[in-house]
Amino acid sequence: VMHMLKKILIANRGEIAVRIMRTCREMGILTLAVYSEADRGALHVQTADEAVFIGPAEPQESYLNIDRIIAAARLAGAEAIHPGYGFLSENAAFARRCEAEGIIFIGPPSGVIEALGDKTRARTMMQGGAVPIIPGMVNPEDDLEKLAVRAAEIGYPVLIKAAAGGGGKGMRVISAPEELAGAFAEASSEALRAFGDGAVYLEKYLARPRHIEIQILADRQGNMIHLGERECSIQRRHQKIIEETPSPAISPGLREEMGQAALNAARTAGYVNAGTVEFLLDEEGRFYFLEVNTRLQVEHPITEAITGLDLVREQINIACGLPLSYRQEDIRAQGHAIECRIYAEDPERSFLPSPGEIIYLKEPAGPGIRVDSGIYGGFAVPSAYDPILSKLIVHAADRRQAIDRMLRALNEYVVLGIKTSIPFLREVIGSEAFRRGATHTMLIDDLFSPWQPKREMADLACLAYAASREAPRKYQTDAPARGEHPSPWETIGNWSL
Amino acid sequence: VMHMLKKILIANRGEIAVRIMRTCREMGILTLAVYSEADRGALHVQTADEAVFIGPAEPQESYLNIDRIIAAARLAGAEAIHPGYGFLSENAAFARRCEAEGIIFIGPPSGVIEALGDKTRARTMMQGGAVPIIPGMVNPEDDLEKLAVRAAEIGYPVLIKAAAGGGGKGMRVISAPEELAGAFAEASSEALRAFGDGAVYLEKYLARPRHIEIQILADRQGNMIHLGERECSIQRRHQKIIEETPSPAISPGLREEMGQAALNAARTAGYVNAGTVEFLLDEEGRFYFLEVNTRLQVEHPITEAITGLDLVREQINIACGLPLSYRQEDIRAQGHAIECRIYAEDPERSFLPSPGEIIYLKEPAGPGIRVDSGIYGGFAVPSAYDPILSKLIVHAADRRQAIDRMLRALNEYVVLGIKTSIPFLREVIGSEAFRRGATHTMLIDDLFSPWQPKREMADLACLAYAASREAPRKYQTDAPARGEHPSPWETIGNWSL
Amino acid sequence: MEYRLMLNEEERIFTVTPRPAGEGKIARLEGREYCFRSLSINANELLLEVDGRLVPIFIATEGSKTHISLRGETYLLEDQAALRVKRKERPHDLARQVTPPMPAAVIRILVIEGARVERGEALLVVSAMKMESTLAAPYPGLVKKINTTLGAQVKPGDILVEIEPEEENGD
Amino acid sequence: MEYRLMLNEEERIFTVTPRPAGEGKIARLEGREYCFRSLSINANELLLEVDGRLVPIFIATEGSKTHISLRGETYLLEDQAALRVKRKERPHDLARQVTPPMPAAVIRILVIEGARVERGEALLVVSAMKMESTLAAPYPGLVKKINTTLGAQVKPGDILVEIEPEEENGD
Repeated sequence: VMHMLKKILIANRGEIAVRIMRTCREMGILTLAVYSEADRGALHVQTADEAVFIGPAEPQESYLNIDRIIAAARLAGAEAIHPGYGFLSENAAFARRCEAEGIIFIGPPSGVIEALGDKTRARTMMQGGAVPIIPGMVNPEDDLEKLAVRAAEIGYPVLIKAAAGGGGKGMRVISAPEELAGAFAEASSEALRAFGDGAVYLEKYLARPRHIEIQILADRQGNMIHLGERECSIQRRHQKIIEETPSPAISPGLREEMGQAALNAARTAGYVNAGTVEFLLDEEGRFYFLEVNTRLQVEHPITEAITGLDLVREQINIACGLPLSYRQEDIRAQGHAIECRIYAEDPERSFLPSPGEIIYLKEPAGPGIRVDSGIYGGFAVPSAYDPILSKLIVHAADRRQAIDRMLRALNEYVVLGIKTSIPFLREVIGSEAFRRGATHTMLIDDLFSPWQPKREMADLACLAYAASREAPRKYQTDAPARGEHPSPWETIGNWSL
Repeated sequence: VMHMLKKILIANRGEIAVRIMRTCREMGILTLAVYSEADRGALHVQTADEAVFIGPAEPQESYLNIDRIIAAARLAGAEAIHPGYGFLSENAAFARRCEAEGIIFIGPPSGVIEALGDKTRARTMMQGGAVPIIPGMVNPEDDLEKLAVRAAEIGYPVLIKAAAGGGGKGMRVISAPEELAGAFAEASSEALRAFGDGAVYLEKYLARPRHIEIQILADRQGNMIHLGERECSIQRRHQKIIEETPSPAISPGLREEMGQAALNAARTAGYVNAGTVEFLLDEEGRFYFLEVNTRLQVEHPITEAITGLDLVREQINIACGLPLSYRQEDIRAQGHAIECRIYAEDPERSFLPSPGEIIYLKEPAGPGIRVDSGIYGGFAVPSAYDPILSKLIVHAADRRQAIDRMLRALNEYVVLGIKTSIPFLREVIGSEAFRRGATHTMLIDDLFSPWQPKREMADLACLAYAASREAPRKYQTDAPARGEHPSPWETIGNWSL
Repeated sequence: MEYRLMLNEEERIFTVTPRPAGEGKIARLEGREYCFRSLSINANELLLEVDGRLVPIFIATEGSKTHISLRGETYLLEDQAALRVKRKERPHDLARQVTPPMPAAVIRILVIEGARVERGEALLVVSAMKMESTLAAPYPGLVKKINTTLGAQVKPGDILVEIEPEEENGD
Repeated sequence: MEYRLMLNEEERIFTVTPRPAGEGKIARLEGREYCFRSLSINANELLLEVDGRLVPIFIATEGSKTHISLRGETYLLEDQAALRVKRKERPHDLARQVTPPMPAAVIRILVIEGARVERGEALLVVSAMKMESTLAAPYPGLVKKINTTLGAQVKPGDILVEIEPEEENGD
């Protein structure tokens, strides 16, 4: 399989830019990074073959600035652009601009992004396509009174959502009529800031659903396959923090059914490239179409772990016009994979962002561990962007082993200098509810809000402090070859033979 | 699946001790490290729950000292011992001692180790067990004249091998009668030093065979499965440096045939626990039994990658008397895996050992990469032990992608301060012969002896030196949140927008 | 040697003395006794052995604060001596001040100097990592001074709005 | 600024000058010209940009030697000035001396002081990382002094056996 790309611009930053560059390097394709003022020292710049500075820290002036990114591609001669996730990845105007400039956009055609990007339009489209839809509005609405009427029809609780949105931005649960006005104002304002579009709509709010999504791949020749599900129920502030595959709630029969529904959705939209069809699954095993994410998902590595595929490689091949090299029957899942998102945030203070300098970093390793990281020791995490630092992915023979492996890996993970989600993730992963697989989108609100770490090792922390003050602060082992016999341990009789 | 072990002593050091401890931690089992004078600062000590000092650097006084290791287990209350590879792992006396002391030895019964440890006795045993044997002697011989007669019968070239051996120690190729005396003296002396037993024997030397081995698992209930092959043809100084699975030379039919032969061998020996049956495969597709390695192999991670199993977990479960939880038909291989062994050695000077302090270390990461490491930045690699520092394992959808991934990972791997095999591995992995899969045990001797790195980036190295002298030597990015706007790059007009 | 530490807002007082026989040290901590020794790996790593059990310690110092991470938990420690000095130096009680909860950018300013504000009234909005926070008036009063501008990078401790207190009416 | 380096035994002379217009630097190296700039990441990492292409550089200094690793290749550089001083200081030509090729332990001593040895005659055996090396006499002569003992840790540069040269007979 040969492709013709020589250089790809990665219109993103952080862990996902680094991850995309790694596959590019494996494919022999040069990588072009773009970076803002806040990212001069960022890892994605150090990972690229070339880098172009594109402006100030504010996303609008750099990673969201279409003109500058197109100019960077022109300047350095990149033939294609990979948008990663977030930023311009689901921006139809950007995809259209690439098409107009003759630059390959690694993602679906702009028309597909546009049609699926408007969540209400997408749901209207799916109603005709053998895809089960959640009860709710098909068009956005900005008249408060009309919203109140529709909310009453759907029946409280209802969810107000941004039409252009995703990732929990511009989303609020409304339990009773009197909450509607405030939630509308907040959601609309947040949506406007996040997506440049304040349009919102309502839908039925399922109290404790599971979030299940199906990964699909579609080539330009019309071939389409799905790669099974990911369960992404564990969320804080409506944002995923733990994902796993297979879902403990999905039987082979239901997987087949949801996979077919996802393929129906993709076919209805004329989908090309990698995409994700999101569903809610209720406690009775009924599932409802939510939306299609027209890009690489944050959590794609767990699908890579169990299928053995490289989704970025597949995306690039599809964008180059190559047909899929797998049929549905070639896809076989092996074992169980879990991802934890490592965010710069303080789980003790309602996940408040925690930017700043990473003083010391130690990442886990060994059997079944993958770390997709965008940071390094000494890096100053900017406050201008998403708090995601890295993703920790484990793969093991079954779910129980995967959980034990994740706990082991989280215990090995050390980030000093900023607060992270690591201690919180440890407790959620180790909880009885998660072990049982009794996961749903309200699990954290139900069981971990508010949250305080157990801090059962406070005595040890005190001893550690004392030891650090009393022990010499230098590295003490030395090459025995140099003939010295260092005694870094104060040898105590009964601890040695 | 519950087991009763609370604490395991790991009678080893370096990467394999760390790797075993990781699985123990995942299983909720405490780990007890033992360490010598040279290993006070070693990673395996930092990874364990407890550590006991057992003596001077010399292996005979520490890692090979049965009394001290048994005493350590008694002192700390370890109920089982995992021997890793090398050191006491194939020492029947040690296994027997464990049995006598009521300590679980995580490996086969001492009688099996003893029977298979004597390579000539093992081959004699296999002759009756539907396992094809390479032409050669069945008993060791120390009379030079008798050896000369036997060599002539087998036909030159012949191989002289240590009866107690493994890992290339005490092994020499003899092309003509006049080389016999010298090779005998050397091989016997080396075998005596390495295994405490100087006995040697002769066998037919196949010029360019592939080294193929089959991983097996056998429980105490008599269930036995194989996990497919590993090809370990790429060797330097008769020691493996690159392994892969599946082998490019093995068809499904041949895999089945060799798998059955391996199970026959294991059954003949009454094998229990994880083991590896080694074969040579000639250019005509005929295979010959070499020996059984009665322990975890260095290269076991590539089998873990494609089968999804954790072999150390399986070993522990079997040692606890649990039956296998997989049948042969449950074992399905996915994708392709390659391992490179990272040795402390100088590939430009015939792989001369290169112990010393690691000044700076950066390990590869990301999709499909596993690093099993026994080192860290600042660690002084002792000269008393095996030069293995770590193992780099990649897993990808097919062999081509695995090769590209390995090259990417080797390029990311930085070890400063000591010489390593990394630059050499890059060239072997990237060579046309390896890409073609035309691998055999003489490939390095044929194509890479002697070897000099290409050093095509000498100009860049000069610029790097100049830059390091002229750039300030401190970290320069700073948290933008602190309101500073650092300019670490000297901005040049045409490199930024 | 006596240690007086604040460990995540909780005071800890303990003593460390040499072991009477043999090497190592004894710590006495709220009635419990620990025997420990340690090995320094590098400036940020320490291997601690407590009553025979090994614990890898990761440690970083930032001014008077020490971050310690062990077995996946993190602790913030502050020496009492250093703390007392710092407390004296602190000019305001931050809980009563308009200051951001995290390093952030100012994205909206909702009041002008001279305005009268009620307790809880929104003064400005800051944003970090795509999360917005509204800063409200901690007490009723007159807005004396706004110390920031739109788009400015601000951090905890920066007093963004100064308010002259007034009598709270009712409630 | 002129640089004179030994790069893996090969001399390299080049100049680095500031860029006439704009920032960055120009290096002239054996008729080729490179435009470059760099970013320091930490004491051992450097991001080099050469003619618009980025190259992560890993660098470590050991006395007068600098180890550089880039894109999987490693280089050893030595500044000529430092080298000249060092050469003057070096008391012996090591190629003519009995010294181990790597840090190792002495496992066998095969001669005694006062013995006469031929060129190539085995003097002692050292072992490192399970690999044995035999050290042989570099020229014929009388064994004047043995500077090591069985089991000793030795390293390149240590003169283990001193030999008083004699006339080589024949060959």
